[in-house]
Amino acid sequence: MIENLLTYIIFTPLLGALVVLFLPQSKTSSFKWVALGALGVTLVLSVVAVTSFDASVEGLTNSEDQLQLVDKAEWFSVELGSLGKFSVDYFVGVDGLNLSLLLLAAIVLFIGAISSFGIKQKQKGYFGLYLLLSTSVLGCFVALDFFLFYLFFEFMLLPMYFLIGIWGGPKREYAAIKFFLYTLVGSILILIVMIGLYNSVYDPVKTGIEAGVIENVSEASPDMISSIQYAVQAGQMESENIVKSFNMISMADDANYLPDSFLGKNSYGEIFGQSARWMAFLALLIGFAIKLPAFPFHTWLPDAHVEAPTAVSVVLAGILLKIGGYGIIRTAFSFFPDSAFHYSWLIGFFGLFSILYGAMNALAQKDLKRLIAYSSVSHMGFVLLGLAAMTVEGVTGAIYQMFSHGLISSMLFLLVGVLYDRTHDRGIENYGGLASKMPKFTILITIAFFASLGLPGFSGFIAELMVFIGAFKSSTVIGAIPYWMPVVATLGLVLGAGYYLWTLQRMFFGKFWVKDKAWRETLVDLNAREYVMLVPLVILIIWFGIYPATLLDLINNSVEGFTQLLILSVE
Amino acid sequence: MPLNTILLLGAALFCIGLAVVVTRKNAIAVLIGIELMLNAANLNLVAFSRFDAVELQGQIFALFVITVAAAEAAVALAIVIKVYQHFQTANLDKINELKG
Amino acid sequence: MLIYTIFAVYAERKISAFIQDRYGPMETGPYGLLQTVADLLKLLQKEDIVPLAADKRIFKVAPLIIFTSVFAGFAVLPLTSDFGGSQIETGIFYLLAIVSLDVIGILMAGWGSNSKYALLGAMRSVAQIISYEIPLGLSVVCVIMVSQSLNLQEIVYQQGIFINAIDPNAQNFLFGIKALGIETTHIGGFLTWNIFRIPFFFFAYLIFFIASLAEANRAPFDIPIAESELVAGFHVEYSGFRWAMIMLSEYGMMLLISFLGAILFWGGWNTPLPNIGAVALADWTSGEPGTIAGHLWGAFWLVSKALLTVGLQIWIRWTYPRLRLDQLMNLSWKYLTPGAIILVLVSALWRLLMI
Amino acid sequence: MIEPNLTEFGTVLIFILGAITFVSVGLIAASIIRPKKPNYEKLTTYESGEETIGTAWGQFNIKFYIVAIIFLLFEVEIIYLFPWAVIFGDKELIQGTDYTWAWFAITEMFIFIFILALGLAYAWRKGYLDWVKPVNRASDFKSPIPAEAYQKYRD
Amino acid sequence: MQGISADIAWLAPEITLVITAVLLLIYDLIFKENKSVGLAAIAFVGLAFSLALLIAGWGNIEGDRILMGGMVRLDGAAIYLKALFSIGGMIGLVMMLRSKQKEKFFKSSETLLLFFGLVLGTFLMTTSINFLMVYVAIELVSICSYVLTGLFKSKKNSEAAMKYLLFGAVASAVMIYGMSWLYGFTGTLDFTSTAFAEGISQVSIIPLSLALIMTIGGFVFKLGAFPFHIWSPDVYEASPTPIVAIFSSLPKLAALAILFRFVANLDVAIIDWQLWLGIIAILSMTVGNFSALWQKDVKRMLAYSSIAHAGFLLVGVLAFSESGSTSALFYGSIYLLMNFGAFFLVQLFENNEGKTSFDVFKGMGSKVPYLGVLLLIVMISLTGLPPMAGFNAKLYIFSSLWESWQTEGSSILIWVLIFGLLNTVVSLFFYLKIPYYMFFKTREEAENPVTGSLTDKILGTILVAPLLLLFFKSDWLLNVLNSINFAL
Repeated sequence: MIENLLTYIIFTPLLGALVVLFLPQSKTSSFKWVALGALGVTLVLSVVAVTSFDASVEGLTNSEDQLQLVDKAEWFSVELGSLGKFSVDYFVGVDGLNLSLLLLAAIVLFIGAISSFGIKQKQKGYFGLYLLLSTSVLGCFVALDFFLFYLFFEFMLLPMYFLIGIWGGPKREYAAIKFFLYTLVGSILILIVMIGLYNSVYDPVKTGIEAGVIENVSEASPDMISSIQYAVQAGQMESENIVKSFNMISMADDANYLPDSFLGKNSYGEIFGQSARWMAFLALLIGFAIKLPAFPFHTWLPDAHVEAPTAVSVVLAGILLKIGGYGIIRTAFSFFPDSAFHYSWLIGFFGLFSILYGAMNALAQKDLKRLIAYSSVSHMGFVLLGLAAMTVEGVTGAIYQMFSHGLISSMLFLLVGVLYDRTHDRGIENYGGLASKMPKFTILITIAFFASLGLPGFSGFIAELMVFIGAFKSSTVIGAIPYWMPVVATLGLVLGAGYYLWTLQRMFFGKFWVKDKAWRETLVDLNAREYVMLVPLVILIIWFGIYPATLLDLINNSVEGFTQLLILSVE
Repeated sequence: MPLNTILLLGAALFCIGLAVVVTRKNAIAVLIGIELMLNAANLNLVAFSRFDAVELQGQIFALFVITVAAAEAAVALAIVIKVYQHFQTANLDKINELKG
Repeated sequence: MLIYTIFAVYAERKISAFIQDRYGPMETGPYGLLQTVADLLKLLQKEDIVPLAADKRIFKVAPLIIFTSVFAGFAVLPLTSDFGGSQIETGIFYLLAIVSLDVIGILMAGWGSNSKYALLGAMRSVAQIISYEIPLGLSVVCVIMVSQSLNLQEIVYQQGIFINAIDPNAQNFLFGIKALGIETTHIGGFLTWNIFRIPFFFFAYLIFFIASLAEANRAPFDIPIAESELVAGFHVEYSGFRWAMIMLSEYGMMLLISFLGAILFWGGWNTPLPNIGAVALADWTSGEPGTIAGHLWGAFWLVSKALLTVGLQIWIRWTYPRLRLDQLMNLSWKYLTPGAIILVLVSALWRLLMI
Repeated sequence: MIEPNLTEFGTVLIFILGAITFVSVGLIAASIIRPKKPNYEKLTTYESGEETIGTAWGQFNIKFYIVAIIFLLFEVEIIYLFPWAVIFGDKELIQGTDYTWAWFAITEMFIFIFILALGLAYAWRKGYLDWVKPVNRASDFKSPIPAEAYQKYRD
Repeated sequence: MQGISADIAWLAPEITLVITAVLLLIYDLIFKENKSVGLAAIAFVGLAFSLALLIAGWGNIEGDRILMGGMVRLDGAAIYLKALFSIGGMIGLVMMLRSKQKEKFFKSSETLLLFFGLVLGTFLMTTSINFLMVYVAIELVSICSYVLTGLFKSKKNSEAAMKYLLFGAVASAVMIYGMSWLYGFTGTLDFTSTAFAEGISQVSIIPLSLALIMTIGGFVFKLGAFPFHIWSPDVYEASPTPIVAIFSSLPKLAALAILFRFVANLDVAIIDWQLWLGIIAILSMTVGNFSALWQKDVKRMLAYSSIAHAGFLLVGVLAFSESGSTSALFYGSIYLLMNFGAFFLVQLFENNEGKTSFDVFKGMGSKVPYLGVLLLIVMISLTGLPPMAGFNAKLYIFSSLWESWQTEGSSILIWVLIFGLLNTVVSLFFYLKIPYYMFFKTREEAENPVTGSLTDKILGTILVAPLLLLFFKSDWLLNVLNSINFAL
């Protein structure tokens, strides 16, 4: 095991970005190799991280003990006089909830880098920004300090904005600003909650050190911590000794809320006549739902996808959307499980609605990329549904769905990119019978379509199956969402099959026909680089469809810890 | 003279000044209105100063207000002259190069 | 009270008329005393013309303001040791302030007339008056610094043998310098006048006098009303009684300024004659304050001093040529004002010597 | 002579009212006896017999405004000088503080005056005090007095 | 008497400024030609010296000190702000030196004198606790500002100056009238005294509210917050850029200090000033941001943005607490930096094209990428996104607001919080406009390309680097601010 592994994973791309920045403009061809190299290193390190992960560790997800590969150092702390102090840590670590996503991010970013080789103009800027984006995405998945998380979460927007806005399609500027604004609204909601949270939460270990109860971090035994927590809850701790904290793990523990704080479980803080906790939960939920994106906050997604260059679409669909889901798991549900239960019906409903609405929209699209974008909305609805179920299977399914969708949608966007490279057109109606002209391409896209619509043998099947099982069980196990929701959700599968098969039929089968005669020359089958990007994805999709235990074993304990947390709070 | 009378006078002066400022379109007229408002304040200050027999802060304040008002008037006149040179008018409605 | 006012108005008219007399024909009535009356009667009969182009209200009100402001200035002059208008503590300050209103009247007159001559005259007049107001004010400040009072009566008291009437412990020294040790408290006379008490006050008075000439629009600072250039300056459009008011206030201004000069520098109603040992000239030529003798002596000394100054002014008018506007401004800003500032500084130090 | 309940400023007011009364009475008297025969010629603006063109309310030499502004500056200075002048040489204060008071007050005011004098110097140096001198046009008039004499007089 | 003489030592920085101004004037009077170097040097040394004095005074001051017979109260915050203003002044000076209109600035001492008057005024504003002193200080700043606005000869200049003056004069007249009433109510001009607090507690609510609103209105005018903001866009557009940079930062922060000290003595139970200021803050942010959206001129846009930022600064006053003052100071410091950074960089482009419309920035991202990135950083910081210090500033100021809300529960506070943060989104629209023009648009004609001299790049970096640094290490500044004493 390598020391500070996660830190290396996060900052290798940043290092790459710096290299790109300082390389002279003349070495244009080297930028992509630098990017590929940096992300390759990241991928290898991520695999190392996965292999060195001890899947047998158990525990509630609000305890730091179950975290692995932890890197923790004090970033800065500020004395607030009589109000104690607050501290911000550099705190990264993995557990079952984010490990799979870290791996996914590393894979997709690497493949995205390969696909970026097609970029011809302003390569320096492109690869620099791409590497910056990589850092912030990776950081977002492993950061466990809310401040750090927020930094990565927000910083993601800038490179994304420029990547879409400079290298995108004809309406790129509009799409870029729309993307930026939507996400920013979300992050503002998150920021409000973050402000509230750090004013409410203290770090028991640091408070103990400040109060002189313990000497240093290594001495902090669970007993010690609970005695400190008891002291604070009983109001026996001097207020200047209290260290407020951004620690996301601490925030998930009710005992770490200050007794007079607004957001503590037993406080009766109210905002506009509603429980402060409920409002905070909703704010977080909406903040991340925009990113996810769930109906009705999804409208930025089709625009952003359509206008973004292929690699950026891949990253966007493959990783960025997952940050929304991950954020809901890590923050909204973890911090306010009781509120989550209170609103589970609503969440389930919006999940359901996203599934159906996304699918129906997809059915109506004429642009292939738009179709895939809406299918993403539909698929991410399953994530919400699985989470709303609040059962082990549901949450597992949600995480699995994120992972699987990351791979599948990346592949889909890459394939659309392949087509777009050749003709600069994505209209479904502009093609016909491509199978005869591009057989290999057709095979791959058929695989991707089937994987996406949830055919058994592909990873998407496992994910959706688990979500359904979880959702069906929910009403008996915990009573979070009613029975009819998963039933209706199956309609989404049918619709999915509908639009994919229809598209296949329209575009690939039958007699070869294209709108523009010139395309007959340009439409050639896949080349080597494209194989390099696509084949690994196919393998992964099938592997995780046939042998899901690879992933399930890794995440199982953490998911159980997580759902236990939910159940505990409900009881 | 009873305090109330002076205060009422001050208030009246202030209101007249404000009315002039709001309704008049000529820059000079507006300045005169402002001057009225300042003098209303001065009146108040001097009147209240009666109760501050030791330090007479109000009177000193009024003195400063007068001075500053004079300086302001000097600057104002200079600026109005400049404006007049450029726009050939001191009508505030016609001076609207800057918009938005 | 009314009686007093009427008396004061009458006295003022009398004095004003008296001065007008000096350059008017001397034939009317016995000793020309009726000239005033004749003038007034004549002016009363004149038609009151308000030009068509004029701003009527401003035009009509202007003479009133000019006259009132000058006349109100007389209110604080201490005529004798116990008789004078108002005894307000801020006498000199008030005097300067109220007389400044004159400027507004002049400007209104010029503006209201809507005549190029009048307006130009008014502008020049105003520019001149305000320019000279600075050295005037500064030279007055010099006196105040030494006397530590704004009350004109008190200033006068300090300049004579009755100094102890207002402050039992006060002493006067030759040239004001205590270190010389020559006490003049009871010697009085011209030795205790400000202009002798503080020798460089001669320069202050010079500045004061020049500035006051300009203030009153008198020659050689009479370009605002220069007959040859501007016909008659700001009052070119006036006629009849309104014109009389303006002329009256001009002469009133002259007198006022002369009074002020006498009070500030030449000992006011104090006698010029000192007590020399047993020859108590000062005691003989001034009555105890409050007595009839005091009134008479005081009035006599003050009026004669003032009239002497007025005489000087008239003499100067016929002696010196008129200054050009640029020369006029130069004189005020480049010579008198810096000079007055220096005098203020010197006075401050002198005052320290006096304690 | 002065009624006890009248303040000193009351006297001043009486004077002012007196002046107004005098003027008003005079005007009323005049309006009774004076003739009233306005005609156009009388009512025109006097301009040495020329017909008046336009109104006189036009623009003036900028110098007038500058003088006004500089005047304002110094008049304001004098406002502060008056109260200071009355108090700085107060005997009790000076002797009570062993001359500290006097020196403090004098220094303070010297600085104040110095800065204002700098303002004057600035205006002087920048030429704001120089009134536009009249341009001497060569005259056709044959004067018995030599031109040099005029020149000497002008300067 | 002795007391006052001893106090003078504490006012050494102010006296330094006066002496510098006098020296500038004398220098200007003595020399005729080529004065620019000398003038700039004197001015710079003067500011640096006052900064040094302030830093020296920092160590000596414990608690707070009432000087000049109750006119002035010096505390840590005042010294800090003054030091900040000195730095701001120096940056402003550098901006003048780098301006294309350099000759106009340094032709004679006029501009610099007024500039020093302005800085001196802001110095005094930070310490004043007496209405008289407040008034004089505010007017000193104002009058200097009016003249500075109208100093250069152009149509726009004079118009802006007149508008500024008329608004300013009305605002100060209203303020002084309010003050006169407060003086009448309390019999004292010292608004930190107990007599003042007692006095206002005995007045009935309506007259008291009126007087307070009038008084606060004057402060709000200097702060440039709604509803007294109307002057600022015109003034910003027309005035020379370095002057605008000064206008938009120094007086605002100074007004903030006054407002802080003033409301400190108002009991919320008697008069709900939090509600008023809350509404002003919300409206400033909203009006400022929404108006900025439609602007075509960068300086005008920044003017509206400064109105919005005034709203954010008010949040610090609203969250009236220890951490509120600290975070307001933090926000103020960062705002000053961002603001100078923005105007400095805008000026670089302005120098080239002679105007500040958005078109100037078209396609500049690829021509001068370094400057483009600097400007991007500043804009992102102004929006308040990580990883720039603007984010920390917003975070701290809003968390102090949250904290007060948690303890006081006044619902206006949470509204301000929500509106403030949502306004960030709106502000993104127009702040991103510059990067948008720089990086997304291309310009056809290649004439007159900005190269950006090395000096400019270095200066720009010096201005912008702290924004990044203070994000990652905001505790450096924050701990300093926590240690200083804001005497309220």
